[in-house]
Amino acid sequence: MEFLLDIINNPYYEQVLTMMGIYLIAALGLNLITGYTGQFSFGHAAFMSIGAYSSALMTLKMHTPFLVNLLAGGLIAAFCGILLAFPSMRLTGDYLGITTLGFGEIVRVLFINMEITGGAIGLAGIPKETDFVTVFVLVILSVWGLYRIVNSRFGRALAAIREDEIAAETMGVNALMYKVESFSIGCFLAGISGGLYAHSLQYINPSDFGFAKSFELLNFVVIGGLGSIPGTVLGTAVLSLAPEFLRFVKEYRMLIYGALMVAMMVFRPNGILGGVNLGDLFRRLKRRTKPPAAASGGA
Amino acid sequence: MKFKKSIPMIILTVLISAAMVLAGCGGQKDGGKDAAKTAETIKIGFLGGKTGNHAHYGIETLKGIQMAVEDINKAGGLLGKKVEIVEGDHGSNSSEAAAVTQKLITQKVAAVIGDPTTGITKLAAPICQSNKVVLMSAGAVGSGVVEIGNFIFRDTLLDAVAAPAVTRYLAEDLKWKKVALVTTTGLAYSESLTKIFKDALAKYNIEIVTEASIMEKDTNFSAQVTNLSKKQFDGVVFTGYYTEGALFMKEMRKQGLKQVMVGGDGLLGNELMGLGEKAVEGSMVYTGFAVDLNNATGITKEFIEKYKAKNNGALPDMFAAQGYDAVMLVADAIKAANSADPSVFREKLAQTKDWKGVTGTISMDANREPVKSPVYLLEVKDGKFAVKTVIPIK
Amino acid sequence: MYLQQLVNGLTLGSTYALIALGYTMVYGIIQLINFAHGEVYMIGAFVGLIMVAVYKVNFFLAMLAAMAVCVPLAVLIERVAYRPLRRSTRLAPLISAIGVSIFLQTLVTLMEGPNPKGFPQVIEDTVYVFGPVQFSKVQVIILVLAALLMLLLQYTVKYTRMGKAMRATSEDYETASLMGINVNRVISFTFALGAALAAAGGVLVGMYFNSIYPLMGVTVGLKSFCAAVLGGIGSIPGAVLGGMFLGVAEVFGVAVGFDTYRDAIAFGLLILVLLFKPTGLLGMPIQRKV
Amino acid sequence: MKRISAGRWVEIALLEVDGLNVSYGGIKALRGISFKVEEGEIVALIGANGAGKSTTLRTLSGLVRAHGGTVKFNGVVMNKVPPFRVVEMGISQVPEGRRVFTRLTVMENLEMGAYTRKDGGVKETVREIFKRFPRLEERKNQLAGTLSGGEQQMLAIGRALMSRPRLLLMDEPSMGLAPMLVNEIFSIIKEINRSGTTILLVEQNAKMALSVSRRLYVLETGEIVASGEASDLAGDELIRKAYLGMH
Amino acid sequence: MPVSGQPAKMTGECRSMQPLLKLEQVSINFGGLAALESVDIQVERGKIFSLIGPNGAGKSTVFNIISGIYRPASGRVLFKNIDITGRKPYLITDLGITRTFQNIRLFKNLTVLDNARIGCHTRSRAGFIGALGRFKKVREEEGLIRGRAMEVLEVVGLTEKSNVLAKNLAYGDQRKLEIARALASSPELILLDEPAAGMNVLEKQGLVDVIEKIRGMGITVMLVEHDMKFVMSISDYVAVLNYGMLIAGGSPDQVQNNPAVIEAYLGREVG
Repeated sequence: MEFLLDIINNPYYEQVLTMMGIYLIAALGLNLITGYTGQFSFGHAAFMSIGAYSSALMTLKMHTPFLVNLLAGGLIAAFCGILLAFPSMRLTGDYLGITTLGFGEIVRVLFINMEITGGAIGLAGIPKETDFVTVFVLVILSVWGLYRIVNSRFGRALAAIREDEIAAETMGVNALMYKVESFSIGCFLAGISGGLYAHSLQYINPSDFGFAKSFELLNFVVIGGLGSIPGTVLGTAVLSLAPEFLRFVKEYRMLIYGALMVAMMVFRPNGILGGVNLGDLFRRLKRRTKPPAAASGGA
Repeated sequence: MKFKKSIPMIILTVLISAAMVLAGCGGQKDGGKDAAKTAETIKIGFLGGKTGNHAHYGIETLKGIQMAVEDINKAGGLLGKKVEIVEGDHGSNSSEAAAVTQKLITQKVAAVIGDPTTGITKLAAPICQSNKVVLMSAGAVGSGVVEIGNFIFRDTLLDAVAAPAVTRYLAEDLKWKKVALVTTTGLAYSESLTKIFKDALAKYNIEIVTEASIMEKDTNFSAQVTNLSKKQFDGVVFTGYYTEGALFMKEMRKQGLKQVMVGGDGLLGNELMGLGEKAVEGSMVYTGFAVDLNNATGITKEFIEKYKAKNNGALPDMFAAQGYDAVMLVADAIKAANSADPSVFREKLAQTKDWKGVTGTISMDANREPVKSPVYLLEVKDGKFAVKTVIPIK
Repeated sequence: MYLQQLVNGLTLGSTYALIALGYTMVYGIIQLINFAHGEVYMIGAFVGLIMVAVYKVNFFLAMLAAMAVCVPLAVLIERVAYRPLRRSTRLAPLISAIGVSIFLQTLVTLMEGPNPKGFPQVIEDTVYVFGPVQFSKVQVIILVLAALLMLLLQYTVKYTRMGKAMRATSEDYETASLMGINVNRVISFTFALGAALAAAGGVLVGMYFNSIYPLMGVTVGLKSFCAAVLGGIGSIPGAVLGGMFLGVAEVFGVAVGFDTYRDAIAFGLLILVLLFKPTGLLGMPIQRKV
Repeated sequence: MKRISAGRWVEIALLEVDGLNVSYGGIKALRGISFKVEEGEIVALIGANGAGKSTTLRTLSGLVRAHGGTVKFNGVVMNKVPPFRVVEMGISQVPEGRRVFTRLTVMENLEMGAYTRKDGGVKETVREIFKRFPRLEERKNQLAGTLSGGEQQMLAIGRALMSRPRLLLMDEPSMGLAPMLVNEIFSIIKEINRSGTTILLVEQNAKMALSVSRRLYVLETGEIVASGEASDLAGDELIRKAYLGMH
Repeated sequence: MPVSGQPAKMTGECRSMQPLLKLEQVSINFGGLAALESVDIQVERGKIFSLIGPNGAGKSTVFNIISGIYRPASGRVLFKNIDITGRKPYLITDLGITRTFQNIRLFKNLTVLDNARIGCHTRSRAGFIGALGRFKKVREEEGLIRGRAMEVLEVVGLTEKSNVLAKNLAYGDQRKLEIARALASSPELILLDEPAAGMNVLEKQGLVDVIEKIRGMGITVMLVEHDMKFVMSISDYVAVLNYGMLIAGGSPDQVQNNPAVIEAYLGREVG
């Protein structure tokens, strides 16, 4: 407990954990798209940037309250997601992946060329609104929301599309609509994450959201385990903290990071917690903790 | 089966908690024992990338910082205490930079020296400001840096000071009438320098006959140069970095264009000649610091000699010198305030006037912006930078 | 004027094409986007540089040396990072490939430093003028060598035993093995071939653009991959066409003033083509199987 | 066929399958099937869809790994032999649905069939195949994808013969072909057998299978439920019962 | 609630009325080869209609056209007198046609129960807002979905295995689950594509019972099957396809003794 307090009181840990939480929200969105619906997205960071810029601009120019801006950023990102998804969700697999990757790069170049976003110089002086508690609450909300989504009629339809799109369609699932919806919800979370990012670092520029960041988010999801909420949490935790923990190996750390990615995939191609969902985890925990709990109850 | 599946989970969990505990111990050491240790040393944080895209700037800045700290400690330290460097390497990665800055602050540094680039400085500045720690950037030249707060400083020659001085020289001494202006779009440094040059060129009646824009990491400029070749001009004003600058000049020579380029300290680096070879002969670069072996005197000369001795005869560049001056500026402020508390010595730092460093004379104006003199204009001669002229700022 | 830009575009395009061929061949045979291919190209460039700068060998020998290093490297990458994942989800080898990329980038950064290095001037700056168009000697060498290499590749794939086995394997992996084709060996061969072209591309680009650095494979790799998809991934003529198309489009885009949108040009074109012809310009249509 | 085994001459069949088990992800496709093919015969495996006929052939060719039982070819256990070695050992397959390489020419398809051969006789074999299938010679430079169904089936057979196999596995050669073509294919099968190649045939067209083969095995849900000499099973009665469900 | 709603009870009385499903002169070709040529089919309500023919005759293609996966080159498909030619599969399911697949297409990594619940998709409504909110209506609907899913699992006898992942089921059970999943959409017409393939004698008997039960619910059954014993014992009407053309049709007895059918199946002997 004291350990936990230590963490919260140490601004360095707070900063690291805040960033982790921010990435986690985006990664959860990506997991909905890729892990649960089975659609590739290699441009998720672009939606983070859309959320980041829109909410930051609202804060700077319109002075509306932070939470309103955050929500607006998420909605704008979701709207852009729909615009992209409608034409491109007909593409499958790698082709969809490449299209989203291309979209991501186009968004980045657009931000570089736009006046209002400060071009390549970026936006500075964004007030610091994001704190650890806000991020923590939003992470919990996202996990809770995602859990509800995947364990519903809606979520089952997404899983059906992932498993077999043709069979899903013959079961009455309008695959295109569901894919678009899933994509836009994922983008919404990315937008929220971007808004938090902007108001945490107080300075954003387009190069923060290149394809490298998109692939980083994809790493979190895939290495954690596609279609698993605890997997995404674990994957994001391990991989976003890895560079911090690997600081002691200094310049070799990215070498180790790269090798680690290969090794994780080769030895566990479905990710650390591939296919394990939150319900399973609760059930398993309950099963494990029950007997000792009963014993201690007696004592 | 169930067990087998959970093995990697268990291993990972153990790994993570082990790492957490390790990191936690580190933190404890810094936090706990350091309270006692603070009494003995004054900590200076270095913020920069030792790896990644901007590694060169980071590494050179750190060399300068190390030399400065060594000199201070050799002379008996600061307020009777030894000075110690805490290194924060962010690998040129902006989302890590915030965490690294936080970490430096938790390690109770009196001042953060760095980052040499504008982008990351803008990221680190709000964190330092809100924690009331002095940030002295040894390289940030872009706009909107010191405006972030009264704890934010820099010791660089500003383009807003230098570029007009150089433009005057181009117009009055070299008699340039027409130029081509090349900007690296997507590069904050280049875009703001272009703005400054545009104003200065207009002021001294030099016409911009054509503008071209390139991107960072581009290697093929054939299209832009082919466009330039249609126009008549005296020279190229190039506001980007040396990599693109060198390749751009190569392409110009390839297409038979003979004009030279002039640009800011983004072009400064021995790689300019390494990449550009004969094509960059005659190129002009202004800087706040240059090794002018024939005319260097006093501490500047000392600094150059020391650097040479430490680096197998290599000569220091601007970043090393600015790193050195940044530490010295802070140290002098601490001495003057007789306190290593940032809230106290920041006042003295803001009042810096006609301070002599290895890079020249520095005064802080009312906005804590450094006014430096002189501007060195270098020229590439036989594959080396040579001082062409030294332009004093009044 | 436009003719001159066309020459510039074709020179750039032929380097994209050389790299795109590696992507397209590998994708054709195992449906993998080999993101580490850009790094193979980067290492090819560095080996070429070291050979020329340190060992002072001539340019062609340097290119052979680059191939000699990159070929076994690519084969090794396939063995270690992709082969164990051939039957797993599509994303696993992709992540593994990104891991390899990061590893190789960091490795080279550690060995050679992060800063761009220039290529020593091994070929003099002669300019040949043909009417309104001028070719530098380097441009001529690139265009000729790239064309030669592509013809050689075409010959290999079309007429050699291994080349035919490659085509058979890329069409039907299982039936190919029923013919007695050692599919694993064919896959290794494909990686080797792609790596040889990328190594050559690396040295040529190094010589032409004169800037070699550890991250050089990233953007060029991505754009070449775009070129491969644009032309129809899996199709060899498609990769050449896509590369040339992209090179010319980029140069013209810059020439008419879209300089700052340069990177967007490649991707914008790609998305447009994919939306209207989902398998690229020369790609085979996909049949929805039930 | 006789071989020396443990110092004694013993009879061994060209192909001996014993207790073969195959499953795909928990589903049992073959449940311990055993059968033999003697040198020089045509043996047919018949049965409904999903009975395991194709799985059997795929296992013999090494495409699918057996979970139990043994496959002996020419006295050699070949459970773990990879597909490309199986061909070198003398077994080749005409896969279900022909699966010619549509983007290769007819000639190139045939060359692929001879991939493992290192002797100089490939040209000779091509001539032989062209003699047997004159239509292939007419179209030798055409892409295989442009051939008609029947021509593709001939190409698939010709391609499999290019390796000069001792044992030819044929998976439903009559599938999707017009009746006239079916007859033609079956007479070709007989001819191939007469010129010395042993054939294991998987077929749905029971009557056709009966008419060409010497022995027959009936597969049902991964098990052999009947077997015998073709002459014994020849009565329409039995087959009609199996196929048209008459009582 | 629509979930548990049964289609209208329609039995013998309706025979003289419009057929439930009608294919008119349907043709389709793949890569220039004709897969179906001018096929006419009428399926009456409440009947078990079987489509037989050798491999590659085009039986599954008929199903793919009816269920909207393929669009015919010419001809019309009418269901309840509505033209459904070329409609999207999910809209056709909505109208009351559902199907199984020859090469089992279950949602392999989902549980048996979830597979059946997805079958209820078209008869339920909650979207993602409902998923987040879990309002009373949504909870009620979930209850109904679950009930309906358990009901159809009961029909095929998979209640016990409701928490097993579909991929871990035995082959025969996978086929049954496909049927249950199809039933969950409360169809009026169910298309079963080789439901008995890969089943042993015992399982096939069980399948006969299941199909009888389905008919008992008033659902019309269309069947593609290779096992003739099975087809002949259960069908009301048998149609025979060969090379994309209908060559015969009638009661099982009529078909079994039709010379054209015998020839198509057994082939002519080699002369």
